[in-house]
Amino acid sequence: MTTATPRVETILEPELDVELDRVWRSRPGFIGWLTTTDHKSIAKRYVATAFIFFLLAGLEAATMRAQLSRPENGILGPDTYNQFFTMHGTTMMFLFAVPVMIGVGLYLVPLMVGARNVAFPRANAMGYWVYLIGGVLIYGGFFVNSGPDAGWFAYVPLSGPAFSPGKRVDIWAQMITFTEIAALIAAVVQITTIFKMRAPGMSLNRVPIMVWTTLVVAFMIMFAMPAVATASLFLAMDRLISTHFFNPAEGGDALLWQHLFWFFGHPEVYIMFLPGTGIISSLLPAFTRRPVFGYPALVLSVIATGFIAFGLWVHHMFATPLPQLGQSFFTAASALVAIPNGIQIFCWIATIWSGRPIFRTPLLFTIGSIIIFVIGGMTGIMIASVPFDSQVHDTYFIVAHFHYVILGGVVFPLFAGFYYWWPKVTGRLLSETAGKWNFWLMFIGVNTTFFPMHQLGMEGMPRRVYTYLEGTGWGDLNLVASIGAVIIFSSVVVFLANVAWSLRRGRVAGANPWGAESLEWATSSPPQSYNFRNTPVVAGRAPVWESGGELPVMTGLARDRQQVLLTTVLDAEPDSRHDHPGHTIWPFVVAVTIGIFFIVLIFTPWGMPIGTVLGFIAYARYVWPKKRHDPSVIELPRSVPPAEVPR
Amino acid sequence: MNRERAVADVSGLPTVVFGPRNLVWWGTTGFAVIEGFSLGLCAVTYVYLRKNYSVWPPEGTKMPSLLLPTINMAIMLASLPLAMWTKKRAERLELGASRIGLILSAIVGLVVFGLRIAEFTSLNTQWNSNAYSSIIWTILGFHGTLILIDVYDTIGITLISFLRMESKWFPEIADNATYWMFTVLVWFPLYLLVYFGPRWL
Amino acid sequence: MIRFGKMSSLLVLTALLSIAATGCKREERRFREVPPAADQSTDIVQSDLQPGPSIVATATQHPYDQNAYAISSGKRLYVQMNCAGCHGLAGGGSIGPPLMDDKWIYGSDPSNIFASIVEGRPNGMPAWKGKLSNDQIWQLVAYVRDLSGLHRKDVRNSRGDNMAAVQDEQNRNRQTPRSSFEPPGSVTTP
Amino acid sequence: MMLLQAPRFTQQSMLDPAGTKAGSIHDFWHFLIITSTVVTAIVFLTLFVALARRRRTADPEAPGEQRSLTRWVGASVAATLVIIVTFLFLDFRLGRALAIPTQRTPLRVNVIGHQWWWEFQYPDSATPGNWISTANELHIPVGRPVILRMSAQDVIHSFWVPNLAGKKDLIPGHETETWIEADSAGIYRGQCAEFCGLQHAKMAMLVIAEPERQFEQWALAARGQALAPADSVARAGQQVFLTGGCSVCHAIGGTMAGGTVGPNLTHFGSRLTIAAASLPNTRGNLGGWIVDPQRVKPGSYMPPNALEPDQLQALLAYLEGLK
Repeated sequence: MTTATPRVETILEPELDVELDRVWRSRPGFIGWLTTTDHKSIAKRYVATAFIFFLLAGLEAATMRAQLSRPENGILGPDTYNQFFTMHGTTMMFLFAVPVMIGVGLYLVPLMVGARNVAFPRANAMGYWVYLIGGVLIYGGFFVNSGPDAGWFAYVPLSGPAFSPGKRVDIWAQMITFTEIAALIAAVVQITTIFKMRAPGMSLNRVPIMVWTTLVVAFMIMFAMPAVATASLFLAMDRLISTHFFNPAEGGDALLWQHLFWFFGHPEVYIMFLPGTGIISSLLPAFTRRPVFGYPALVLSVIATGFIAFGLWVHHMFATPLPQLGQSFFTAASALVAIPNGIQIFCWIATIWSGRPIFRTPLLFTIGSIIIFVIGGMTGIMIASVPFDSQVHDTYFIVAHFHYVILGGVVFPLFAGFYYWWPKVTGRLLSETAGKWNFWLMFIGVNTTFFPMHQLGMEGMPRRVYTYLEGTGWGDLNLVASIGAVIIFSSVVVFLANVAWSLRRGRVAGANPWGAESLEWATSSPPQSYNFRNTPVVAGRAPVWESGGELPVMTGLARDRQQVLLTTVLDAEPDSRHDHPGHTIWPFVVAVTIGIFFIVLIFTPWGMPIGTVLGFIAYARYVWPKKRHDPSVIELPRSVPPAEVPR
Repeated sequence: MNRERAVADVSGLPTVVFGPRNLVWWGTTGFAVIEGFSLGLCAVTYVYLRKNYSVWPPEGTKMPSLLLPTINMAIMLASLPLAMWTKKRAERLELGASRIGLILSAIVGLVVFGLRIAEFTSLNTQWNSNAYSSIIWTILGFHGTLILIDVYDTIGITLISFLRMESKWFPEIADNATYWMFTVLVWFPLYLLVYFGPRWL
Repeated sequence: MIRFGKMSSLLVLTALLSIAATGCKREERRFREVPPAADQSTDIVQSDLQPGPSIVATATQHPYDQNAYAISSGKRLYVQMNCAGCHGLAGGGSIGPPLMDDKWIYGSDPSNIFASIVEGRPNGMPAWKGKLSNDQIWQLVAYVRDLSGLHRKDVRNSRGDNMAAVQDEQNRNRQTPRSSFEPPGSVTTP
Repeated sequence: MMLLQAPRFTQQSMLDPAGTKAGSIHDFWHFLIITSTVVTAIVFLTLFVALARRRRTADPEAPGEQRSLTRWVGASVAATLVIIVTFLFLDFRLGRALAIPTQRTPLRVNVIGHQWWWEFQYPDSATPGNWISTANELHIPVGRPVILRMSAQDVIHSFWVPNLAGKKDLIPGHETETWIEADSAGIYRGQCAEFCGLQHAKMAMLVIAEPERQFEQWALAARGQALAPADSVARAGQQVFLTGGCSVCHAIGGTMAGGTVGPNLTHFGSRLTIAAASLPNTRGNLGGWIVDPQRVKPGSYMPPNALEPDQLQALLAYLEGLK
C-alpha cells in the first residue's frame, strides 16, 4: 500500500462512527456493567466507589470529632473508638486516596495521549473488582463489630496474635492484599499505556504533566506496594499459622514491621500527592490562558519527588531506638524533599503571575490547595528535625500536619479536577455558585478544624485517644476542631447537591467548555466509546490550541474489531497495531475467585488450594481465545514502514 | 473539533511484533519486576532477622541439607538454554519447533515444581519453630508460587499453540520463555541465601 | 442474562446475616458486665455405673463461649495467676494434670470447670473463691476449654509472644473430652 | 502530704519548658515558627499579587517575560535551599546539645511499660536487694540528669513528658535509653504517646521534681517497708486486702501480698493520683475505682471487687495509711 498523498479535504464519514461504536460500545444494562472493559466506565466506577468510601470515612471522622468535642465524652467507648479511628485512617488511605487518583488517571491518560483504550483492558477491569471486594470485605467486617482496631499502621505486637484476638486484624491484612493487587495492576496498565500507546508525534517532551505524574506514580506503586504486601503477608502468617516474624521471644522484631510498613507508607502519601500536582499543572493553563510555566522544571521535580520519597521512611520512626547517624540522614532527606515541591509551587505562582487568571471554581480550589499545602509543607520541614519531632511525634501536631498536606495536596486538587473534568465526563457543567459555596465552606472548615490541632499537639495531646481528662485543658480547642468538622461536613453536602443538580439540569458543555489545550478536549463530551474517530497526531505540548480548528489524524485502524495503534517509546512513531479482545465477563469472575482465595484463607488454610484451583479455571476461560477469525494463521503479513509524519 | 485532516494511514503496520515493541512484553516484565522486588524484600528481611541472633541458624535448628535444592537449581539452570531456544524459534515463527520447545518447557516446569515441594523437607525445620524457619519457608513458598504460575502459563500456551494457534501467539511464547528465565535467574541468589546463608552469614 | 430472582437474593441475605451473627459474637468485648456464678455444678461422674435412672447433665450456658477476647484474657490470667506453674505453660501438665489432652477428671462441662476453679480440688488445686472475680473465672474456664480445642477454630487463641514451646491452640486438633477413670492421687505414668 | 483537691500540675505543654532538653528544643522552635511564618507570608503575598494584578503585555510567552520569571523562580528555589541548609545546621547542633551532661552523676531509673500503667524501679547499686518499685509517679531530683532504661512487657508504649524532654518508645525485645532533667521543682504530667490498646488514652504519669534533699527523704522512706496498720479498722482493712483478691495482683512490702501483676502499693497512701494518674487520690475516687474500675477505665485488667460496705471502708482506711 503506497503512502497516500495526505488528503487535504476534511474527512467526515458518519458511517465510521456507527461501525466503531458497534465494536467498542459495552453491552447495555447490568450485564454490560459486569463485562465492560472500556477504561472510561471502569475509571468512573473507581472514582464513584472511592468517593463513597470518602463519605463513609467522613462520617467516621464526624463521629470521632463528636466524641472528642468534650472531655470524658460518652458517645464512643474505647473499643468502638479504636475501630472508628482505624477505619477512618484505613479507608482514607487505602480505599479513597490511591484508588480515586488511579481512577482519575485511568480516565484521563488514554484521552490525553490520544489512545482508544488502556493497554490491558481486561486486567484493568479485574483490578477494579478486586479493589471493590477489598472495600466490601473490610466494611462488612466493620458493620459486624469486626472492624480493625489496631490503627491504620497496625504496629506489632499490638496487632499481633497475642494482643489482637479474633479476626479483626486478619480482615484488615487481607484488605491490604486486595487494594495492593488493584493498585499494582493499574500501575502496570498505566506504564504500558503511557509508553506504548501515545498519539504519533507525542514525544516524551510533549507529554502532558498529568500523564507524567501518573507515570511516576505508577513506578512508585510498583516499588512501594510490595513492601506493604510482604508486611501484611508476614502479619497474616504470624496470626494464622504462627510464624515468628514479629515475635521478639523467637528472634522476630517489632521494628521489622515498622520498617516494611513505612517503606511503603511514605511513598504512599506521595502516590496520593503527585497526581494532585498533576491535576493543578493540567488545569492552570485553561484558567490563566497560557501554557504552564517551566514544563521541564515541573517534570523533573515530579521525577525527583518520586525518587526521594523512597529515602524518607525512617522519619516516622524517630522515637524508636535507631542509631543517631541514620536519623540525621533521614532528617536531611526529609528536608530536601521540600525542594521539588517548592519548585512546583513557584512554577504555579509564576504561571498565575504571567497569565490572566479566570476566577472559576477549579482555580479557587487550586489557590486553596496551594495555600493549605504550603502551611502543611512548613510543618513538614519542622518535624524533619529529630529533636523537635521527639516532642511532637504521635501527637495532634502530626495530625494537623498530615491533614494540611493531604487536604492541600490531594483533596483540594481533586475537587478542582472534579469541577474541571466533570463537563468532559458527563457533558454538563457543575454550578459555579454552588462551587464557590463548596470551596469557601471547605476552606474555612479545614482551617477551623486542623489549625487548633497544632496547639493541641504541642500541649501534649497524643494521637488515637478516645477521650481526655478534664484537667488537661484541651477541651476548648477540641470543641473548635469539632465545629470545624461540621463545616467540612456541610461543604461536602453542598458538593453532593451540586453533583445531583448538575446531572439533570447542569448547563450543557460542548467539547471544550474551558477552552483548554490538551487532547481530551479534542473529542466530544462525554467522549464516544472509542474516544477518537481517528488517531490524532500531535505536534506540540498544546495540541488543541496549536491545531486551530482542524485536527491532524491518522486513519487506517480496523473497524470490525477493537484495534489500537502502538507507537515507539521515545518519539511515539507509529510502530504496530494490536487487537484488544473486547468486552468479557471473565475479569469479574477471576476477581471473585481471588476474593474467595483470600477471604477463605482468613478462616482456614484450605482457602489456598480451593482458591488456586478456582482461580486457574477462571483464568483459563479468561485467556482462552474464542474463535479463529484471522485466516492467515501462520505466515506473517508483510510489514509496511509507517507513513511519513509531519514534524 | 469535528474537522479532521488525514495525514497518514497506519493500516499497513504489522500486528505481530516481538520484545518491547509488543504490549504483552510490558505486562510480563512489569509483574516480573514486582515479584522480583517482593522477593528482594524477603531477602532483606532474612538478613534483618539474622542480626537478632548471635548464632545462625538459631540453636536447636539443623542446617538445611543441600542435595535436593542443588539438583533443583541445576535443572533450572539447565533449562535456560531450552528457554532461549524456544524464544528464538518463536521469534522466527517456526510453529513446529516452538511447540516442541513448549512441551519440553512444560515438562521441565512440572519437574521443578515437584522438586520444589520436596525441597521443603530439606529445610529441616518447621515454619513455626522460629523467625529463621519462618522466613526461609516464606521465601521458598513465595518463589514456589512463581514457578507454579509459570508452569500453568506454559501449559496454557502449549494447549493454545495446538488448538487455537494464530500468528499473534508467537510473541506470547517468547514472553513465556523470558518469564521462565526470570524465574530461574531470580532464584539463584535466593538459593545461595537460603541454603548457604546459614553456613556463611 | 442474569436475573436475580426473589429466592436467590433472599438466600444470599440470610447467608450474610448468619456470617454476621457468628462474627459479632466472636468479636464482642464486654467490659462492665459481671456474669453470675455457675448455677449448680453437676455431680462429678467417677464411672459409667449409675445408681437409679441415668441423669443427663444439663450443660450450663457459658457466658464467654466462642468469644475470642475472653479466651485471650483467660490466657493472660492463666500466666499471671501462675496456673502454668502446675499445669504447664500451654496446659501440658507437670505437678497438676495436663489440660490440653482429652482426659477430664472432674468433667469438661463449663460449670464443672468453674466449680474446680472456685472450690479447688484435692491434691493441691487451690480454691480461688474470693480471689478472682466471676468474669475472670469464666475467662479462665473459656481458656481451659480452648486448650483442648473445644472452641471453633476461628475463635481460638493463636500463638503468644513467647517461646514457641508447643503447637498453639488454633492449629491443634480438637480433643473430644472423655472422663478419665484414674481415681485421684494415683501416679499417672506419662 | 495529704492533698485534698486535685494535684496542681503545671499545664502540660512543650511551649512551657521546665527541663534542659525541652528548653533547648523550645528555643529551636522559635527559629522554626519565625522562619516558617516569614516564608509563608512571602509566598502568600506573591500569590495574591499574582492573582490581583491586571497583566498588560499580550503575549505571556514573550522571551523577556519568560527570562524574568525563570530568574525569579530560580532565586526562590535558591532561597529555599539556603533556609533548609540553615535548618539542617541548627538541627544537628541541637542534636549534639541534647547529649547527656557529664558533670553530675545521673540517677538511674528503670521504666517498664505495662498495658495501661507505668512501673518505675530505682535500682540501688549499693545493696542490690534494696530496690524501690513504684508506679505512675516518678520522683526525680531537680538539676540532676536521670537516665531512664526502658522496656515494655506487652506492646509498644512511649514515655513522654512534654515539659521536660522528647519522647522515646518502649519496644518489647528492645532496651531503649533516654535521659530527662528538671530545672525547676514541680509536678509535670505526661502521657503514653504510642497507641497501645483500649486504655491508651488514660495511661498517664506524673514526674514529681523535688529539690535534692526532699528527693533523698522520699527515697529513704520509699525504700522502707509498708507502715503497719495504725488502728483496728486499718488492721481489718489489711485482712481484707490479704485474704481477698487484692494480694493476688498487688504487692505491699513487708506483708504477705506479693502479686506482681498490678502496681506495687507499698507507699500507696503518699501518691497524688490513682489509676495511672487519671484520678486524684481521694477516698471517694479510690472507693469507686476499687469497686468498679471498668466504669473509670473500660477494658482495664483490674476486675470489679464486690466488697461489703464495712470491708470497703476498712480497706480504704488501710490503703490510705500506707504512707
